Formats: sequence, C-alpha cells, structure tokens
Amino acid sequence: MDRVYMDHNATTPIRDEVLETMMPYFHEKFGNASSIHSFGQECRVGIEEAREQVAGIISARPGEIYFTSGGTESDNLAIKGVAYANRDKGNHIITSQIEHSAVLNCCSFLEGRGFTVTYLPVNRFGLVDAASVADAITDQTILITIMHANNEIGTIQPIERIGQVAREAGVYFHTDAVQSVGKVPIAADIAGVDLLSLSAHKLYGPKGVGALYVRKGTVIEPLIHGGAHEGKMRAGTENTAGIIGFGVSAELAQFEMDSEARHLSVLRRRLEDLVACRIPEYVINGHPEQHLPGTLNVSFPGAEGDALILSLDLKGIAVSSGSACTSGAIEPSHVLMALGLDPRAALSSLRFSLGRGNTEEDVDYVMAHLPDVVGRLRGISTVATQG
Amino acid sequence: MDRVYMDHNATTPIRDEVLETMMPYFHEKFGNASSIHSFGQECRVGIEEAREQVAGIISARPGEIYFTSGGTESDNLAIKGVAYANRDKGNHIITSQIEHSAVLNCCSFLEGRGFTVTYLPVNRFGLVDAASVADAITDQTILITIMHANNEIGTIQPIERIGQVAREAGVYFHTDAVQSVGKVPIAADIAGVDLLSLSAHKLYGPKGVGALYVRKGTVIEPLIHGGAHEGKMRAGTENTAGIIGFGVSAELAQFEMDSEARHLSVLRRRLEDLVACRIPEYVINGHPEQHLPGTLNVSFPGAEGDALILSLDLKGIAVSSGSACTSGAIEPSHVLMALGLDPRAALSSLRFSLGRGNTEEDVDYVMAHLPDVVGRLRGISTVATQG
Amino acid sequence: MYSAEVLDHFQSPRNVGEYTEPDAVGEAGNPVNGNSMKLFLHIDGERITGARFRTFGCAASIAASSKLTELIIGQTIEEADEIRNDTVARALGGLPATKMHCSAMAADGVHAALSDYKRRLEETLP
Amino acid sequence: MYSAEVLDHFQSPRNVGEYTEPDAVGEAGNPVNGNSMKLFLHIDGERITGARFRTFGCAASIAASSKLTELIIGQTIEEADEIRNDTVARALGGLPATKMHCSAMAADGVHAALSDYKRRLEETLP
Ligand SMILES: Cc1ncc(COP(=O)(O)O)c(C=O)c1O
Ligand SMILES: Cc1ncc(COP(=O)(O)O)c(C=O)c1O
Repeated sequence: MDRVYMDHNATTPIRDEVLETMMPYFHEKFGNASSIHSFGQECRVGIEEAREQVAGIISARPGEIYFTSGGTESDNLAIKGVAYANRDKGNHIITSQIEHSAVLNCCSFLEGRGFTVTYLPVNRFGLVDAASVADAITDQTILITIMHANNEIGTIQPIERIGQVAREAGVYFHTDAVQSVGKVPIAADIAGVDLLSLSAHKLYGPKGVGALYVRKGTVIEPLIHGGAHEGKMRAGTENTAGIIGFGVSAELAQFEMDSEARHLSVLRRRLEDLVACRIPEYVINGHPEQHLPGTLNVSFPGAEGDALILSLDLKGIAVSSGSACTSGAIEPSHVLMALGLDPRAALSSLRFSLGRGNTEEDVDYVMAHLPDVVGRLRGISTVATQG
Repeated sequence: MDRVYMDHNATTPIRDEVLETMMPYFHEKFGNASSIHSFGQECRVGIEEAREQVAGIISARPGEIYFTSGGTESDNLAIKGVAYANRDKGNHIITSQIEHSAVLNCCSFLEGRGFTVTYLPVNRFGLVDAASVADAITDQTILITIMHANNEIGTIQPIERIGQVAREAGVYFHTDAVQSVGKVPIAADIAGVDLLSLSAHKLYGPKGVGALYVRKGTVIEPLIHGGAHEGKMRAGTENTAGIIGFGVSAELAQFEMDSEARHLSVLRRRLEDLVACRIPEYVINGHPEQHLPGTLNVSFPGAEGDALILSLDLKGIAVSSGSACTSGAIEPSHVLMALGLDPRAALSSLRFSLGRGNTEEDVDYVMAHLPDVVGRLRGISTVATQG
Repeated sequence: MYSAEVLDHFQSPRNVGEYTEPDAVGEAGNPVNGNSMKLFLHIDGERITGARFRTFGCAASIAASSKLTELIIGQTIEEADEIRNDTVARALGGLPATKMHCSAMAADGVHAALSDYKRRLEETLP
Repeated sequence: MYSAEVLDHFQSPRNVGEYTEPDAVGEAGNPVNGNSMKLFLHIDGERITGARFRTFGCAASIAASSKLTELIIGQTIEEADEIRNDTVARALGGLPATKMHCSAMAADGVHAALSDYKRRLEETLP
C-alpha cells in the first residue's frame, strides 16, 4: 500500500541533512554543554552556532533566542513569564479565540490566578481585526498574544499591524509563530513582536526542541528554574543534539523558503481544484489568500472527520481533522466554531497539510480515494446531503 | 592524546543499543503520537512501551509516569505543581541545603510568591536527619522535597525514613532521584515517595527527556499547559525518539544495575587508594558508605578547582569541580559549604564520577597526571600546604 | 487502536439505511453538534425481524451501530431491552476507553426505538 | 574558551614565587573564599625591575597574574599605575566575559603593591 503523509502541520519527518548533523552529538560529542572541559565546550560551540541559525530565520540576534523543549513550552514561558514578571503593571491579557491550546490553556490557568483575559473573535476567514485589539487594551493590559499562522486553517494574521498597536500602547506582544516560521517570512523586530514561539519539529527538525525569541529588554520570569543555562532564562541540561538539529533545519528552511512555498502552493491548488471537480458540497475553511502555502482545510458536510481520517488511513493516507472525538463526546474544533461554522460542518472537516516530500502523485492518490470515502460516509450518515 | 571521561554525573554518552532503537523514530516512524492515523499510532505504541520500561526501574505503574524534558523540568513540575494545587492546605515547604539548583531555585521562586521554605542542614557527610524533617513539619507544610543521591558528593539520603515521616504527617514527599535511578535500587511507593524526578541523560539515554513519577492520587497542577498530552499533566508534542531512548536506557540500566555497581565500586576504590598513596593532603567529601558507587569527591587544598579541571582537560581528562567560577567571582559549592568545609577547601575540590565505559587503565591514566597537576598548582598558590 | 472486528464493521457496515414503513424508530446522540444515530426497526409481535441504521459519527460509532443491528435482529423485545452501555463494545471485542460512549449511543438508540414501539402500541390500542 | 596565550601563561606561568626581600607587596582578591593573588616587586627608584606572584584561583587568574608580571617588569611606577581592569585581558588576547574579574584582580594586585611601595617610601622618610 502507498503511504501518503499530508499532516505536516502536526509534525514533519526529520530531514536527512539534519539527522546527519545531529548524529555526532549522541556519542562522540556527548558532553554537557555547561561543563568547562573539552567534552562540554565542543557542545557549547555547536549550540551557539545553532542559536545563530535559529536567530537568522526570524532576523533576530542570537542573544535573543532561548532554547526550550518545544512550541508549547515557549508559549507557556512567554505568557506566564510576562504575567508573573509584570503583575504589578496590570493583570489583563488579550488573545484570540483561535489560538493553539498551548496559548488558550495558559490563559485559562492565569484566569484562575487573578488575571483577566479578553478572547477576541475572528471574522469568517479567521482574521483578527487589529482595531479590535486596540479597542480591547485597558490600563491593566500587560500582554497581547496573537498567533501568526493558524495550525488548523492556515490563516495568517496581520501581526505587523497588531505589533504597531502593541508598541503604541506600550504593551508586550507575543506571537505563536510555530506554524509560520520556515514557511512564510517573518522578521520579529520589524513586526513589532517582543516574544515569538518556535518549534523545530514543524520545520523538519527534531521533536522536543523549540525556542522563544525574547526581544532585548523584555522582562519575563523563567518558567523552569534551576541552573544558569540559557542566560538564566531556561534551566536544564541542554538537549544538544536536538538544538543542533533545530539549527540546521532552521537554516535549511530559511534557504529554501521561497522555492518550497511555490512547490506547496502548486500542490495545494491542485488539491483544491480536484476537490471542486470531484466532490459535491464542500466548504473551504480559512482565508482565500492570507494563508500558509501548504494548508487546506475543507468541510464535507455529512461525513464526520474522525471517520474520514480512519477511512483515509486505511488507504495509507494521513491527514487530520478539526474534531477530536475523545473524552465522552466529539468536540467541534474551537477554531472552526470561531469562524461561525455550523457545529456539524465543523465536525466534518479535514485538514490537509502538505510538505516538502509531497508530490503531484500524492495529491492524485488522495483524490483517487477521497470522493469514494466521502460518498460512502455520507451514504451512512443521518445528515442529509445533496451529494 | 588519550581522552578519559570521568564526569558521568554531569551527563553520559548514549549507549549504542539506545541510539539504535531511537533511529527509526526520526524518519520512518516520525508521526505525532497524538495523531489518530497510523503514522501517529505507531509512535503511541512506542511511547507506551517506554512508559512501562521507565516505570519498571522504580517499581511504579506505567500510569504514574509522566514524560518531561528532563530532570530540571520534573523538579519544577513536582514542586510548583504541589505548591499551586495545594495552596489552600498550606504554604510551607521543607527541603535540604544540598539540593540541586533545580529544587533550590523552585523553592526560592515560591518564597517570592507567598510560600515559606525550611532548608534543613546536613551533617558533615551530607546526611539529612529524618528526625529533623519531622521536627520541621508544621500545620502549613504541604511538601517535603529531599533528594535521593547528591550529584556532587554522591551521598544517599535515608529516604525510606523520610518517606515514613511524610506519610505519618500526611505531607507530600518529592525526591529528586536524577542521580540515583539506574545506579542504586529504589522502589518509589515502598520508599513512601509521592513524586520522584528522573532524567534520561544520566543513565546513558538522550538529553532533553526526563520523567516525573506521580503516585496515583497525588494532586498537582501542570507546569506546562496546552494540549491533552501525558494525561493532561504535561502538554507538548511528545519527543518520541527521546522517550523511546529513555525507555530502553532505563530497561538496560535496571538489568545491569548490580554488575555495574560492582564495576564502579572497584574503580572508585582504586582511585581513592591511589590518591591516598600519591597525593599529600587531601580530604574526601561525602559519606564513607552511603554513596553512589561511582562518585568520588576530593578536596586538594591549595589547588583551585577550575584550574585543576583545565589542567586535567589539557591531558584529555574530563572531571568537574565543586566551584563555578563564572559571574564575577568564584562561588564555593553550596553542597560542600553545607558539609561545613572551609570555603577554600570547597573551592579546591574535584568530582570524579565514573561510568560504565571507564576502565582500570582510565583510573591509572588519571592518577599518572593528577599528582603533578595538584603539585604544580600548589606551587603557584597563595595557600600554603605541606605538600 | 481498533480491533479487527471494529474495523470490519466500520468498513463494511451491515444494515445501513432506513425502512419506508418502520415499526419503530429511535434516535440517540446529539443531532446538533455531536455523534448521532437513527435506528429503524421491523418488529413482528415480540421479535425484532429487521433493523437498519444511519449514523453520523466516528468510526467507532458507525461500527457500534452496525454491530447493534446484527445483535438485535432476531432478538425478542425483552432481550433487546437488556442491552447495556457496554454490550455492543464487548460484542465488538472491545473499544478504546475514550470510545465507550459510542457503544452507549447504540444502546440508547435501541432503547429509544423500543420506547417508540411501546408508544405506538399504546396509541393503536382503543 | 581560552586563547592560546592564556593557555600558555596558565601552563607555563612566568615569574612564579616570592622575593625574600621585596620592595613592595600587594594582595588582591578574596583570601578567605575566592581567587586571591599576592604580588612581590623589586623596584629600583622609579622602575620595576622584578615581579613575582602567587595565585590561588582559576586558570584565567593564574594566566592574568603571569601576564601582569611580564607587562610590568621594566615599566616605571607611573606606567604600571596606568594598568586598568581590562589591560591584562587585552594583553592576553581577550578573556571570556565571565573571566574579566581575573584581569581586574591582577590590576588590583599591582595597584596594591604600588600603594605599599609609596607607604614604605613615606615611612623611610624622616
Ligand atoms: C500554532 C501552534 N502552537 C504551538 C504548538 C505546540 O508546539 P509543540 O508541539 O512543539 O509543543 C503547535 C503544534 O503542536 C502549533 O501548531
Ligand atoms: C540531582 C539532580 N537533579 C536534577 C538535575 C537536572 O536534570 P536535567 O539535567 O535533566 O535537567 C541534575 C543534573 O543536572 C541532578 O544531578
């Protein structure tokens, strides 16, 4: 059976070049980067090189990059870090309704600890209105956290405008750029961003390593206390191999960003066109233009997402859905609901996220099976469709 | 030049068997373990197997093991997790003066947030008195956190007795067992432990992955909020390869614990005997019996630790010291100071931590150079010695 | 994740569809924003002679619906009434813990249909 | 971490030792719980003709002490008085930021010794 992976927003395979560069750091250069002997120092050199590579992809200075265990930790460090260190200045945070759970759950944790949070709505394409951010600011506002690109629908926010609003108000601005870094250009400082979350495993690097950009002068409290690692911003023995891999993957992504974006756009268009030709009744979710080059989110009313995924999985196709049928009931995606979708349409969505390994043949393979799969589930469904 | 690594308490090289088992999880089985398609599920299976392996080494149930990014994060999760979730029960924490900085800095962070902390002293061998723990408990005490084995001097605490004290008082007991797991036996539940920190890179597993044992029924707040990973205890895309590697390394360590301990004890004795024969004026720091099999901490008055390390490093020998000459001044180790050492003796210590790769030849190589190195530095020193 | 039996019922569900003249109809689940199922029965006196279903939901809920129809066809009303939340899951050789609600939905469906049948019987009585 | 020059001075420090009859002695650092250095000078009128040192401390502080003696031997008191916190570090081709205090200790040492020399001069005056 062919296997076609179209779930690159969930995670990506490590590139060969990346793994190759990591390998020596597992046994030969296995030291603790904080050790002053040569076993440690040879790791330190590698880590500082990786810091430059990661800084490069967002046009930051190496000293503004702090390595973490992933995008989720970066979001936690940014949000709780600002909250704890600036509690005397205020207790209000502004975010959007379509953030990743890492951001939303940090916010709700803080709500239980004396903070108030404004969850801004989005329009039907998933865009936050920069003016609504400005309107939400009070004298208690200490942080605006709005993602760059959405993981489910790929919509890209106007962060430059939000950054300007934040700067004018003198409020810290954090953006979760886990999905956008390496796919679309972003210069942290120019965008008016004070804090920016990254994750290696979304750009063909290893899982379990990420980074937080902290603009010089930004005052935050560490999340993980301990030794004096990472400029005292993040304690814990450095994941040397992971950090090295992150560095290389960032450098490669930066280098290939344009050609890769073109490649993904072509495939995405082909997929969208074939869906339009071959499947009656469908809805594209997300912004028609301002979106990640490889993300396509489509609802197929009548066919439930989890059942769609499993059906495709049985054909060797990996995609994901906007529903998570786990704890006692299916929950429609909070992102799709925020777009104003009918819950049933939200429950009937698929996210295709294309990646560098995908080909036209992959798209054709998917489209050789998808119409049947959708049709079959609609044939079973209680939900009437024309199709 | 020969290279001899005797800094295994800082970190260890990954074992070949471990790396081999990890490899497929970098590219073939690269899925996100939370994905419901087969790319995800094949990772899920591996992670749950690793959970059993890690549980095995401390005789816990797999459901009591939560993977983290390392020992430091585990300590943070345990200590802040108990503090945040049990604030209504009290605000007092008991710890010791010789804990790892991960524990001490969590405690001092909490001191700034309404908690009070008792730092128990140790005797000259580094032992905490279980009776002093009992005496320190107040009606506000919510957590006792005392490490199992100390990273600098190797002294092993009587945690069973402390655990009993904790159970009788109905207070949660956390132990940082990062240095002991895999080296000496420990059964978490029997020892009366509610929370126990582990780290993979100390037992020939990868860096950047650890675990926290949380006894069933123990109430703690997550440290990193986000997705529903790790039973909602720790959010973030799983570091699959790292977790798999941790599992294998734990299983191997458990299997080989006895033979390994014998091997290390023989080498340590040889090292200690040769020091005694060939170097005038030295002091062994730590407990004469209750210690890790491979850790030997020695002070060589008159010779500063950092200078000793570099001198040995130039001979290809990696060890570490009880001083960290970094930020404007040398700081004597808080552990050695707590033993009652004169600061100058504390600044003149070396930690040899032996590991599975070390041989008698390694010990002899070290001892072929150490007497000269110590003698030379003493010859330069302002500190008078007889030697 | 799923047993072979579940996958089989998901891929080749038995008794999909409706009856134009059912003797009883039962609905379960949440037709607005969740899994939902519709069960159609033919009943001949005390015995269920036919069952068909429609389901909007995940693979487990489709498999559970299909398995349910297999279980109840040929059963008496009394027997079908005994179906519990976990009956279908057990008949399928188990479901993941997080999917047990799908088995429960199938049980709800048959109970709803049997109530409907009783109501209809009462209505046709003088 | 360290330049070749630093390593050389650490491994082969120049002018280690004491003078039995020094013209000036300076101490710097923290003799109780930190790096410390003792500097012994021979001074002939206005010129430093000899320097020896003893240092307890890290590699950088030993190298800095050694380099210092090289720098000042042959200097006039006035020239040696100009030595600043970073003078020795620069002469060594740089030190890591976290080790700049070692260069400062060396500067402190020579200033202490020169003060000692002035005090002795004043004492021997009528
Ligand atoms: C937008 C966004 N933020 C944060 C994360 C979390 O990153 P990580 O998986 O590295 O914890 C993800 C992906 O899971 C994401 O898509
Ligand atoms: C006793 C002890 N606790 C905690 C840690 C921290 O573990 P990690 O390096 O995995 O963060 C270490 C080692 O660095 C340790 O020795």
